[in-house]
Amino acid sequence: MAQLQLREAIRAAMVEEMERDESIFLMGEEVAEYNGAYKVSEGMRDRFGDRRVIDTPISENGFAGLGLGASMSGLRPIIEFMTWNFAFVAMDQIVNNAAKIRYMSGGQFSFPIVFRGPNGAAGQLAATHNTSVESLYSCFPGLKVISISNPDDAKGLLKSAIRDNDPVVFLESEYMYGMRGEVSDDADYTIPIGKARIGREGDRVTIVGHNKSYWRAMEAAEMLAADGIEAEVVDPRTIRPFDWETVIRSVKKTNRCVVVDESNPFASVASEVAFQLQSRAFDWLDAPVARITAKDTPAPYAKNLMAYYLPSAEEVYRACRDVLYLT
Amino acid sequence: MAQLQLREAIRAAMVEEMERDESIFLMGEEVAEYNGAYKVSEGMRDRFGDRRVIDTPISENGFAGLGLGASMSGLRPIIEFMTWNFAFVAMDQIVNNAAKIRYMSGGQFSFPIVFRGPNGAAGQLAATHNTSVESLYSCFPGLKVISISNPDDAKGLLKSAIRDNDPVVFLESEYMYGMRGEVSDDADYTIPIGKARIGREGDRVTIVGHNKSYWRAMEAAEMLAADGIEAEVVDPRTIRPFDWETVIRSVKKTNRCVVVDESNPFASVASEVAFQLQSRAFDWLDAPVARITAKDTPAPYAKNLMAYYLPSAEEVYRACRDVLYLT
Amino acid sequence: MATKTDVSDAIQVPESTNGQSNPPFDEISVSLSFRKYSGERVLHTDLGLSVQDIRDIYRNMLLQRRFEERSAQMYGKQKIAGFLHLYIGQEAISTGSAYALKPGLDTVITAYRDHGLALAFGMSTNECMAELFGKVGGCSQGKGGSMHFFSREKGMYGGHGIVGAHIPLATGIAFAHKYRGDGGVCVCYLGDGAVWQGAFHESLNLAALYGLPAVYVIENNQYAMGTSVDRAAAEPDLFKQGISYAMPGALADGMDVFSVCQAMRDHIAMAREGQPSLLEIRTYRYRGHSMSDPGKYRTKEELDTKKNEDPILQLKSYVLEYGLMDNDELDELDADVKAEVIHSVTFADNSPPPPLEAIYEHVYTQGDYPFIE
Amino acid sequence: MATKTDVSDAIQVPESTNGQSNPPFDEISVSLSFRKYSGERVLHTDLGLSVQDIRDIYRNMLLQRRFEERSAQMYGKQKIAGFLHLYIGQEAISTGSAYALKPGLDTVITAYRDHGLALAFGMSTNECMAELFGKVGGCSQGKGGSMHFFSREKGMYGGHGIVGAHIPLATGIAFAHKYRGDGGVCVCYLGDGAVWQGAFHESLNLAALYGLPAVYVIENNQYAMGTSVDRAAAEPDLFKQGISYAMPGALADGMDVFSVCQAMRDHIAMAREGQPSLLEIRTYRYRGHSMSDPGKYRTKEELDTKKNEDPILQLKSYVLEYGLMDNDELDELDADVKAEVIHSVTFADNSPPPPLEAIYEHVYTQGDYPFIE
Ligand SMILES: Cc1ncc(C[n+]2csc(CCOP(=O)(O)OP(=O)(O)O)c2C)c(N)n1
Ligand SMILES: Cc1ncc(C[n+]2csc(CCOP(=O)(O)OP(=O)(O)O)c2C)c(N)n1
Ligand SMILES: [Mg+2]
Ligand SMILES: [Mg+2]
Repeated sequence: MAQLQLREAIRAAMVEEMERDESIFLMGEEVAEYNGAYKVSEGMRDRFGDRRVIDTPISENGFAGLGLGASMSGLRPIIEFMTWNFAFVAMDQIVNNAAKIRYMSGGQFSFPIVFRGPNGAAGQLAATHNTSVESLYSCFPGLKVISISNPDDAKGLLKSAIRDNDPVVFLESEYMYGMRGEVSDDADYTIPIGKARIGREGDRVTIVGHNKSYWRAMEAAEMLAADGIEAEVVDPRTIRPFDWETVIRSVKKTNRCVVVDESNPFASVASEVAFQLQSRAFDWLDAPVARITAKDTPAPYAKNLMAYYLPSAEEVYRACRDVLYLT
Repeated sequence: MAQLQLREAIRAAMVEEMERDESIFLMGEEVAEYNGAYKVSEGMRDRFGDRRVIDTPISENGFAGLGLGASMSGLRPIIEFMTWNFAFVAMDQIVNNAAKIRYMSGGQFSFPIVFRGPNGAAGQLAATHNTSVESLYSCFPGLKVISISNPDDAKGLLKSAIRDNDPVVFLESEYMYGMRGEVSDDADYTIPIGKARIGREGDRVTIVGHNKSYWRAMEAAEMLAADGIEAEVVDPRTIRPFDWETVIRSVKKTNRCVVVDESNPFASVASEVAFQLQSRAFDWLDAPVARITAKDTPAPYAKNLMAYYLPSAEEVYRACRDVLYLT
Repeated sequence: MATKTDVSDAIQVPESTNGQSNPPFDEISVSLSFRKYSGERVLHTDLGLSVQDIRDIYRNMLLQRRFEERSAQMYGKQKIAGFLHLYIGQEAISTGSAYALKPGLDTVITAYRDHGLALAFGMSTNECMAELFGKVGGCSQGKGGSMHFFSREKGMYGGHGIVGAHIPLATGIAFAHKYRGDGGVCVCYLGDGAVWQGAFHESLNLAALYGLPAVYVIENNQYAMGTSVDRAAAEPDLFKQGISYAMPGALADGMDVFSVCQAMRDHIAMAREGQPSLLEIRTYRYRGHSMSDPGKYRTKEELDTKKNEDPILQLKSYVLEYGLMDNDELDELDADVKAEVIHSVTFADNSPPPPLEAIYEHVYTQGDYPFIE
Repeated sequence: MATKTDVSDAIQVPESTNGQSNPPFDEISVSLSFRKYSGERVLHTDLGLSVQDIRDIYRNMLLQRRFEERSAQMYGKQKIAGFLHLYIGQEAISTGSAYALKPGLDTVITAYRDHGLALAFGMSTNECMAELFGKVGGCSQGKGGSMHFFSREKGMYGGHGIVGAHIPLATGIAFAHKYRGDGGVCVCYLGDGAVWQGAFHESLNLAALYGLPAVYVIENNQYAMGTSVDRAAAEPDLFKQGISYAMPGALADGMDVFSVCQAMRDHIAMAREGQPSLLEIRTYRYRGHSMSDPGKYRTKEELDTKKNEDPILQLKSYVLEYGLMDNDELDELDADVKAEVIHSVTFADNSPPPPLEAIYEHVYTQGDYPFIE
């Protein structure tokens, strides 16, 4: 085990896999000479050279599609978006080509590709630079969607994503790149795609949260513990396919659920969790599934507004007390 | 009242509004000389000339943005996408520029624009030509989203959309363009955005469906009526803002709800309806909210698969019986 | 030979608003030259094509023609549904290209008007017709239909329905050829309408920047649905688009299979050396955009003029003129093609529709979809 | 004057693969010419600028410089957050343009490096600094921050953060000028990096096709973040991009305010006549891309060389050389600018943050948001 920053864990996953398999390359804006806008790919160009670590012009649609064409041909590209906000110009490539060509070709062409980069809020950057995209991609069959909350998961899941033969949308976070944690250094350490992780056990209420929201969930659980209430925190880690089994099992124990999701609320991952729980655990729910999301507005610039915009641990805590009818 | 096809009702709304307000223009692929790929804009170029009915190259990102720039300047563009499938290349313009610039400019610039075109399944066209986009746009605060199911609603809501000062995503259907119905010919006939319509009253189960799905709901209600079960059918008509009040009132009466939604299921409008109902009518629900959606796959070409892919009245009927515990 | 752009069409700019006698600027002059391939200048022997090759070429073009005529008929009988975009008139491009590429090594990709290319690159009439019928025997197992013919085996990376969206894919396929060093070239066919997608611009720059073995072929059939090139393109000489990427551009005659073949060979040779290029091939589609298009945007005269340039008729004249086949041989070949096409209809008719469970197949490589939930 | 592209840089293509002695193609030759505006050729009197105009120009450029130096300092003090992209080095472009446009009629739009343009087009230091501080007194009421300065009043259609995404907006603003027949022109500023977004290509074609009153100005400051132009552009002469749209292209010297002003006037005049155009202005940014960028991708020598071309220093020399101001006047002006900037900091400090309820304001024009649910 090593103590790594999240960015280092991501890098380690890429480096190890690239050492293992020559068909993997990394491409994106500023990934090579500049060593990555967020230094995720630091040193990788020196290590692998210009052939395998490749800078691009600001042409997301072009290089996302280039990656897809290369993966159709059997290479295994890792395409970095500087952030997922900039992938809207490449959305067509991802939701039409990545998600659907395998199907339309009767299975002849596969897309072993990973699209990765930071997702969601990243501070006072205003509306176009703070979008959470998980629900947008998760509704497309053909894609897999992973969103990570800590260095170890980042490494294990990214290695799985790179080895996977289907296109994976891999969601990171600028805020968390500097977060440190223990990371396995087993070169074959992979975490299965589609398996949730229980971050904390409890029996009174289930809190579901991924990426940064997981940490809001954990903080709220601490606050609840101070009230003598043990919350169970589930990090789904994979959004598509979603590990319903683990969440449902937890809710069948706690009978209550709060979902924390940094997206705007409408038709979000939180909505889907509520659908599934009321559908599959109807008789176990002692209260409606509650959700704490970003406010239903674009992200503002001003410091106070931006703080108010995002889900807070305090809001999660209160929602938990609400579903426990403790208010 | 006049008997009009849906395409004629849409055209009537555009023509009447363009007669009324010189700042409105129509732009899109094949809208002028060709009279519309689906003949929605037939005759409009002859009537208004090249200045106001404008053909474009196949540059959705370009002309969607052109429309937005024009609307920032105070014009009122109607931008036709040949189908919404082709708007993925313009997604950035819609979800970043249309939805967010008003906010980022502190309200200085508004976007009185309508993006319209057919959405969802359109037959054996395979995966890239059958996408349902309502949930994708509805999650963006700043946008309004309308999806219509009949000629009269089409006219009344399109006129409202054109008069509205916010950007509207207006979803039609190739399948329904030929559908006939009574349409008001009052030049000021508008239907308020954000108001659902009760298509059929009943007290045993609420079926929610928009666009084509509304008709599957109505067919299922007929089948249930034959069993002596009266279903209430609600057509939300506007997806954002959604008329929760009407749906909740209905469910508080029937205690059961089935949502029909032609989208892929994950994080769909159906998911959001389930979230809201379990949240706001928890104690009234005698069964979980059920949903009938497209299968969770890309759309196939083969006739039998495509028929199986889409929600059927039969499936809706069975889901209603399920939530009534009649199986 | 005088052409519209022969000498100079420097864009006109007004006089400077500056009142000085000396203009406040220097002139930067740029001279460019483009090749214009004319079929008239090429004989089959110049291309090293044998009489048998010419027969094969003629047969292949005819096969595309008859296959599509038959599929139009089958569409009328509702054996085929959805969109059906016919390639009729453009066959010299697909076949001419096939004689320029290395089979088994080079790769091709195109838009939704893909039947001709599929048949030129060795896909069988059976699998193609069955795909149109939506049957399991189809090249895409009935999942793709007319717009989505694929054959990994033949290096046919598909027909694609979103205009322009396959151009970045082509760039990536070329990237893979280079990355692997396999010596292959990817040819990307696109319509004149697709030039105005941003994907075109981004892709060509990337290909030129990375020196990818790609040839971008604009099949300029004069129309994108009902929009003629001059109504969509501020600069209708599409071969000039390459200038923005320091990429060679050229023009070929799509009604002449020799012109196409010669131009493609030169451009593929460049690509194999790492120089991507842009080739505009001017052609014409005789049918409407799709089955529902009556084609009112063009005159009968225009259509008739173009029909006189029919690439199949032109080749037929050449074949007769040079005595490469006689009328009997041509008739025989005609009958043979017809039989093959009819056989493909029978094949397609007899092939079963996909079973309902197949709806969940091919979504993921992972076998257990819908994932156990 | 000899320039890299002076005479001919016809792209090299290999010999034809055809074995014939006569090549199987004709040559299509195209000669193009572009203007290169040099500041050295223009005096202020040629531009009809008075001594007072020159003072104002100098003051405005200095104001941008000092405003940004101060905002960098305030960023260090955490009064400003998020991204802060400084325009330092590029001021001749914003100010030079302002003296070419008609205030109150013409419109401008740019990317996220927008402070300079805002101050050149008459937005106040107060509203700009307050926006950086995220206060209600900000031009965008604290909702936009550094990248999103807007002023409907001044015709400033915003700073925009998604690279290239404002180019279609510009095209639409120009469309509105034409539709209304108001005689106005829209100038769209974009970075050298934005050229490689598909939005650029689509927009320029649309503008040329519709004859819109637009000028597309590439502020080529040599880098997009850490990527130099030649690492992003297969064809680094960006002014040639216009060829694809039959659009005039020209080059101006962004370190010289007179060159910019002259070129902008010519291009705006063209636009007013319905001819859109492309103007590449070569400039340099002295600071990193944003506050977090140490700028390691360039050498100290390069930076030093460019600092010798500083547009403010150049204008200062000119002013002194022609005796338009003396040193005392310059010092006074300096002090005046400094005072204005300091005042804006006080203003921003004293302006209140937006109230929390403001989060729901400006999402829709409709007043009752969040809509009663
Ligand atoms: C992005 C996108 N926009 C619009 C369409 C609808 N559409 C299908 S084909 C076509 C015309 C394309 O013309 P061209 O590229 O010249 O090809 P051709 O049909 O002539 O072969 C259009 C507009 C589409 N499929 N994709
Ligand atoms: C579509 C998109 N991709 C990437 C980014 C991240 N990004 C912000 S600025 C920038 C560089 C732009 O360079 P240039 O256009 O030359 O403008 P300059 O910074 O030199 O003014 C990049 C890559 C973005 N904002 N939008
Ligand atoms: Mg065409
Ligand atoms: Mg730059």
